[in-house]
Amino acid sequence: MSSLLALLLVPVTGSIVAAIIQRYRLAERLVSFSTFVVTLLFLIDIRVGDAFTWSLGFLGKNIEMGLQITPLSIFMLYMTIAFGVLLTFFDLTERSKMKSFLLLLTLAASNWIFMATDFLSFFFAWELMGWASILAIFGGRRTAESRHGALYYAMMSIGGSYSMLIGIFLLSNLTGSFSIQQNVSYLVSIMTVHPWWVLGIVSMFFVAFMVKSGIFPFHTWVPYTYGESPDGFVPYLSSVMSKYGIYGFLIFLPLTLSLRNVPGVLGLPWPNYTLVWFGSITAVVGSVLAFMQDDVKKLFAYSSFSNLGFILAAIALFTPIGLTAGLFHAFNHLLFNGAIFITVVAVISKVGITRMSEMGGLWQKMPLTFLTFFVGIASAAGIPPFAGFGSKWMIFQAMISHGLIFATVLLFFASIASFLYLMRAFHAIFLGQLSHKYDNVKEISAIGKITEVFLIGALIFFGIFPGFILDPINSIVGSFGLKPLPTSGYEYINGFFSSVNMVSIFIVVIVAFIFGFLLFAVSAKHKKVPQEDNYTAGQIPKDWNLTPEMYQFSYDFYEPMDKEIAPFLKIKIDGFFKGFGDSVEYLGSSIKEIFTGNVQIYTYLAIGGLVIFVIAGWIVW
Amino acid sequence: MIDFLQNWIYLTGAMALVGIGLYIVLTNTNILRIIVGLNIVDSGTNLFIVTIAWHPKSVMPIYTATNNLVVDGHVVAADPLPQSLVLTAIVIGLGTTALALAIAVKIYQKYGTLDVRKIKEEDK
Amino acid sequence: MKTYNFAALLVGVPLLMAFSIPLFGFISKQLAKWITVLTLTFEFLFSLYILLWHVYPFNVIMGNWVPPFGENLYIGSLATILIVVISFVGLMISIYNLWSAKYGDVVHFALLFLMFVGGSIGLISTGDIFNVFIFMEITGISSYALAAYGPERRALGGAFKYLVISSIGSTLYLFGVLLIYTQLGTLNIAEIAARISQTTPGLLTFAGILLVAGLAVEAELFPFNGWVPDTYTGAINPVSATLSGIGSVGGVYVLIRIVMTVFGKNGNFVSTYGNLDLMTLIAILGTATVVIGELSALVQTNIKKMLAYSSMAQMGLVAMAFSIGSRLGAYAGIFQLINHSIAKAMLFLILGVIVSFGGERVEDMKGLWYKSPFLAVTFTIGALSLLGLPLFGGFWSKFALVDASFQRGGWYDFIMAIVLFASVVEAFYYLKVVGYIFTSKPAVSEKIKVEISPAIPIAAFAILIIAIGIFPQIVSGISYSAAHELTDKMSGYVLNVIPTIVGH
Amino acid sequence: MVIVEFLIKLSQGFGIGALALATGLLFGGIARKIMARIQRRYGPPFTQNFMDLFKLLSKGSVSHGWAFDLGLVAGFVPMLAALMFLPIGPFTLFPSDSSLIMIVYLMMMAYLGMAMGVLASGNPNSAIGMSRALMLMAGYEVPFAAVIFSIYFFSKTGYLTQIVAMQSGGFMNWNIVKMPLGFLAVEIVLQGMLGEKPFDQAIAPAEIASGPMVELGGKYLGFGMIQHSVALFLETGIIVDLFLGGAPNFWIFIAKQFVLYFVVVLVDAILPRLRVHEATSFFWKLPLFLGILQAVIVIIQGGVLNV
Amino acid sequence: MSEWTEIVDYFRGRSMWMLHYCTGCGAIELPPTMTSRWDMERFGITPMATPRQADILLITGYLAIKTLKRVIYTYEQMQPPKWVLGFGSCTINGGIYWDSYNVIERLDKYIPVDIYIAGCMPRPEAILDSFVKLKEMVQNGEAKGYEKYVKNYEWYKANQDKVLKRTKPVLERIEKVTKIG
Repeated sequence: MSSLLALLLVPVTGSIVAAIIQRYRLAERLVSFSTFVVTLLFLIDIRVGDAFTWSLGFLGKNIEMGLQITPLSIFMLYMTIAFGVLLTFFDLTERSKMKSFLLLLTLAASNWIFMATDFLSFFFAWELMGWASILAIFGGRRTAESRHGALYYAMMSIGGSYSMLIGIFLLSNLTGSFSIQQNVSYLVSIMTVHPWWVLGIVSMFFVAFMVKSGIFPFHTWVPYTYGESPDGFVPYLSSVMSKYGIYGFLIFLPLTLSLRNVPGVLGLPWPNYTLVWFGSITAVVGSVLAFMQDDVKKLFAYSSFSNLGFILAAIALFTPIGLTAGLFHAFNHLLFNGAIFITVVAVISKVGITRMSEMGGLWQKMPLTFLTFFVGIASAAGIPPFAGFGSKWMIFQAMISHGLIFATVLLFFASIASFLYLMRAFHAIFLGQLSHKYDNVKEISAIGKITEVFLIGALIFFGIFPGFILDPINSIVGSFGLKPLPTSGYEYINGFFSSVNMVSIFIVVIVAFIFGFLLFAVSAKHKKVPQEDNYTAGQIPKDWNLTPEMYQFSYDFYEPMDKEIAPFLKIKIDGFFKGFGDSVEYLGSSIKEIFTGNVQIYTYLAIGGLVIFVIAGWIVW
Repeated sequence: MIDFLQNWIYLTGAMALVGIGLYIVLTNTNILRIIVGLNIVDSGTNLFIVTIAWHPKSVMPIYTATNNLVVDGHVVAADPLPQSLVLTAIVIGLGTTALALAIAVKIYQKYGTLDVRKIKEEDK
Repeated sequence: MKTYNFAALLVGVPLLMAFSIPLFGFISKQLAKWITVLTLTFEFLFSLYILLWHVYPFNVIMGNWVPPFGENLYIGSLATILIVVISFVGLMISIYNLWSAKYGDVVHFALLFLMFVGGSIGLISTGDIFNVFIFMEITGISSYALAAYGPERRALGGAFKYLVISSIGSTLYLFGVLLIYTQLGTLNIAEIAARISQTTPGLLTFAGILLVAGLAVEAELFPFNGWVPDTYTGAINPVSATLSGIGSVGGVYVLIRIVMTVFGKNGNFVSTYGNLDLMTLIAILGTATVVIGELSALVQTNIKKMLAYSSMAQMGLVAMAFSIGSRLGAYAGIFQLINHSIAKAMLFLILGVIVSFGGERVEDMKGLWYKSPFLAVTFTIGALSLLGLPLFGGFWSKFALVDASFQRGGWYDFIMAIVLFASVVEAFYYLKVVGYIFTSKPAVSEKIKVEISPAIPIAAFAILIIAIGIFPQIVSGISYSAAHELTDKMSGYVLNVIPTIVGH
Repeated sequence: MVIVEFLIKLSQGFGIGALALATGLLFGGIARKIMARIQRRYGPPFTQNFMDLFKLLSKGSVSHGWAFDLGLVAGFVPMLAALMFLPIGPFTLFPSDSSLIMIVYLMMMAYLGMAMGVLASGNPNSAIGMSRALMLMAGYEVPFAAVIFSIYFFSKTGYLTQIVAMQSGGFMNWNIVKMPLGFLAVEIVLQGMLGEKPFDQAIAPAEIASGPMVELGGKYLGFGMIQHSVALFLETGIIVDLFLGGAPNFWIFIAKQFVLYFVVVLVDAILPRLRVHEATSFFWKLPLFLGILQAVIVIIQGGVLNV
Repeated sequence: MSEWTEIVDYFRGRSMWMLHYCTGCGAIELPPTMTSRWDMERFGITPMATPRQADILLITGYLAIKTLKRVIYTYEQMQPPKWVLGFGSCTINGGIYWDSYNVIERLDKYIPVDIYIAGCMPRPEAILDSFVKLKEMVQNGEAKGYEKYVKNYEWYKANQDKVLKRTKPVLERIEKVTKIG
């Protein structure tokens, strides 16, 4: 009971300490790391079903507030906190501009979100997390762009939370309670009578969740924000914070179980069907936009919300396999996105830029980082036997089992497209020619190396033993009243159409690799040549004043595709929001003209207002 | 309760003063004229206050042997309270006017004009 | 009916000290400043005593003229909490003035300031509708003069605009009061409130409109708020803080007292007597003010003007909250009023320190974090509190406001949607400034040195904001009982003043 | 016992790999012969590819570092691994894991490895070639996905072995009869998968010096050749299993594969190369249309699965 | 071991990939050699795009000094075993450019040539004949030009340097001249 409170109090205390000592960067980072570790230690003590309640005399009512641990929340808690431990451990030596106290405040808020049993504390924590992350992003590059990024995020996020606020009060006025469980069960009970009502209320919530997760059409803030936020904060933002929306969706998705009599498509109630399409479109939009990115952080921002689209599409089905697949992908996304962003952060910290076309050839200098990144993108592309394959594979099966072939094809396209942009990033950052600028670049510190080795290990381990994650997920699925998928051992993934033994695949791949290296060893010897010794059509590089930068092809890598995806790029949701903002600003500048600074105009206004009142009074007289 | 509407001449006068005052405030750009306008509005208000205190048939509100304050069960005495109210109002109006004039003097010192439109231009 | 005549000192002491300050001024200018501080300390402690020892509600009856025959002061829970806030803000500003009051006539500045605070306290505590007019004029005259202070000539223009609009407003108010007087023959708020239903509805409607129009000038509601941007911008920053933190509190208080207590018709949701529901009128005015204020603030490049427009918009929000008419709505309004008063006064004071080192354009806020972390953090706290983000006071009031309006339902849902949209706009420009503070390099790297005298009030305000954010009970309890005073006028107000009266 | 089983599987796996490699090389040789005959040449002997591979493995080569080596090994190894899950005629090494999507993703790992290797060489020609290959992949994988998902939905299983088993019992049970449009789409896709004209932008020799292979020589080129040959076997084999009902024995399996490949070679012989974006968008037009049409038909036929 | 070498040599002879370095008019003879009239692919000889992949370097025609530099670079980029075919009289003795100040006379002073094809122009039959000849030499283990190059590298290098010095950038020389002047 007290350890539930500790999950909130420890980060807050840590945050205060970190805020006080923020001038001493190393101490600040140590505090941040140890806070995460302590929180994790408290978490170990916590079991499903633990609860803690208190009441708050507010608004003249006595509001029951509480914390409670459900299978879903403990899953989410482990994910966020364990990832935070890893990230802060990595940050011990990296010079990131991240303000640790804001990160810790975000942690407290996120713990609270996952444990809240009432909408009041849910909203409180949600907003707390919102502004802590906004301020954290402000600390990014300290440029006008960084400001715009954070402001864009802030606007979307505040708009979303106001939408949620409206939803909360519409709901609590119906039930007279803030308790999540009571409200949801109330919604279930009126579902058959007023389905439109319920959908209206729930969609108010969904707007907030979609904004936070960056689901189409609210994805536009993601690249700006990720591109500009502090390097150390991006992994947390993309791996952990994007999952809050998914958690929110899962609060309300059980509603759809009682929706079976609503008209649907292919046996799927249409609200679910719509969400699946939102997810699929997000996946595609993210991938397509990532094609053309040159900024590495932005590229992986697109990648991030594209993967969120996968997760949403899967959980929106709300079938056992769909839910399992979605949660499994959420976990895998946490891992591989963490691996990718941590390596990206490591590279950025060494190279000092984020434009990929100016990097290249870094594998010679940072081999371990390179390998981590390789394993990360292999996982992201869904290649067996790494983590990431299983969940993608299950998502496809979940989708096809409903006959959603178009959505599945879209998702598959997104998956292929993700392979494309991952390769492009891989090439542009690590492969190709190493510029002389980076001759002095060193591999990251020992702590960074430990983190990376750990991440590689985790990606492979959870790839071949998915059961360690699928077991808790099954208990979550069970807690939603669905029948969990059958389990047959830690190495099996059981899908709808087929099951796969990951260990046997792993062994086959390993044996094949052994054979491959044997073949490599027995065939004729090779000669190691430097990167300058390259095919140049007979031209001698030195005579030609050829520099490695000139011999690196990575700018506009997919230029021919411009023509093909131009129609996609024309749909500018971004432009809509920007145009909306501009119109508001225009409106503001017109309204401002009322206050001219001339006292007579003001008097006219006042007298005019009075006359209108009098006329109005006259009419009703 | 005083049926003050019987004093319609005075009431019209009060309203007219307020209207004239407001008209001056709205149409004149000179600060001094605006102050005069405000003063006229004040006068209108004061007249109104005094007017509501009596009607042509009312008597003074002092009890003497010949002065019947109550006729046929109705109070016919004039209301003494507005007299005190109007004093206060006059004093306050005076204070406001004095301050306004002081500000006007300062404005003329700083801006060199008393035209509100020119002051607005100068501020920009 | 409880009487506690000693509390007349609340109004008497500041006015007495105000007019005796020139005497002290002969001795030393510093003494005049310190007298202000001491007087307001007394005010604050005394009001705190009334609040904490639960002395309220009580009447102050002069010369045994029992209301409704004599003039009285009534200090209920609403008046208590507002007096505490006003005297606290006034005390803080007076401490700030120890540093900032350098221009011109320091002694008379102190005089006017004390007169303003005393007038505001009188305004809030008086139980006589004509005395409201007198106190309004006292605060009015002192604030015109305060607004005209300062080295810049635009202060004069602002003060003059304020004077003209405000004079017209008080004239309208006076007309309204007199119309009611012709009907009921009394000026006591409690008696009028009890007997309001006896009046001719048509005349009452007309009187109500005149009263609302007149009071909307002080409460900064559109279209009677033309003076706000120019006066706030023109005045020196402590005066802007005073106007925003004290003046607008008084203005809104009177508006709400007249409309809800005097005109109010109790019910599930308070409405008013007369043909036109004044609550609806205020709701419309409030919403229009919020929208116009926030949108105008959005495009400002002058930060002081931005704060002025924001102030206006916040007052619209407060008025809108009261107009819901439920106890929760009134609670939200009071809470929001307190939060706004504290936060906005703090922002103006911070601005005063910054302006003394540089310009007051939005760009001049760039890199404040590097110049002075203290000011940067406190400014952020104030801004976030105004935006209603959690851990800061503003969260609770905005939360209650949304709750109240959704409980009311009907067209308040749409009003709330508009208001929330305006809040997003507000978030944009405040966060833009916060972004400038933290993300830009300053144009000049000169550090801002914050002296002890301005630092005390700013820090005190910031701590108070966070304290309210974490423990809303500090103000929520008294605010909630104050809300009761507004929504149930007979038991909340009238019977406490005149126990024998029979409601109609 | 486990060890014996493992050794048996190991030797069987080697056998499958060798067979597939031999078949792929043979197909390549035959294709060169066919091509020569279409161009009224004599052409090389059909064993030419074996000799080429042998020579390449015995020839010296240059390496650009360990990423280059690792990438090229990883370029052909997953292809061999994927082969182990393919039902070849009646025989499947791991029948319980023969999930179609898993095989497709294993093949993708080969592309990833290959890309890593050739890009590590630092030659811009290989980067251009790789970008073209990947763009083409974005094209053809979409209709392919539409078709394989239709088959999933139609067969209600994801195991290749079961898909094959469902088609047993004569020509009329083959999926080619049940889903002709899907087959057509896949046959067009196969052209792109194998990188034959008109979809050979990636290795355009006169334009970008054979693209990804520009820095490969000796054994590295040999690895590339192994990859291509095994991929040829694997891809045609998948289509045979999906549409042509598998085969009762190995020879018929190869014959069916050859029929598929023969069409590809003929098309290759007569068509010129398309431009890069034209090729990609081609796959998003006709084959995708066919695939989607097939999917619609399947959904209408099959209704909804009982979940 | 020698059997193994023989097997290897046999397959090497049957699969020779060619990089043609076309400097002069001789390039015109290659299309007929490759296409249906003569069809060199029947010997397992295919044109290749880069030196990394090729076994044969076919040099068709005169080599200006500037070109020679590229030829040497290309030759060194090829991996052993590799063979050079000199095509036409220009590679043998300069041909019609025998007295040019800027064209080398004998190719095998600079890189080891395994077979010269005489004539101006040699016909496709002659090219094919040389291929067959080379194949036999390879299979008999006689074509060891690349080993000769490694063994006598100093000599080749000296010859190369002697002519390549002339290709120093013109501007640099002018600078030197003006300095002396």
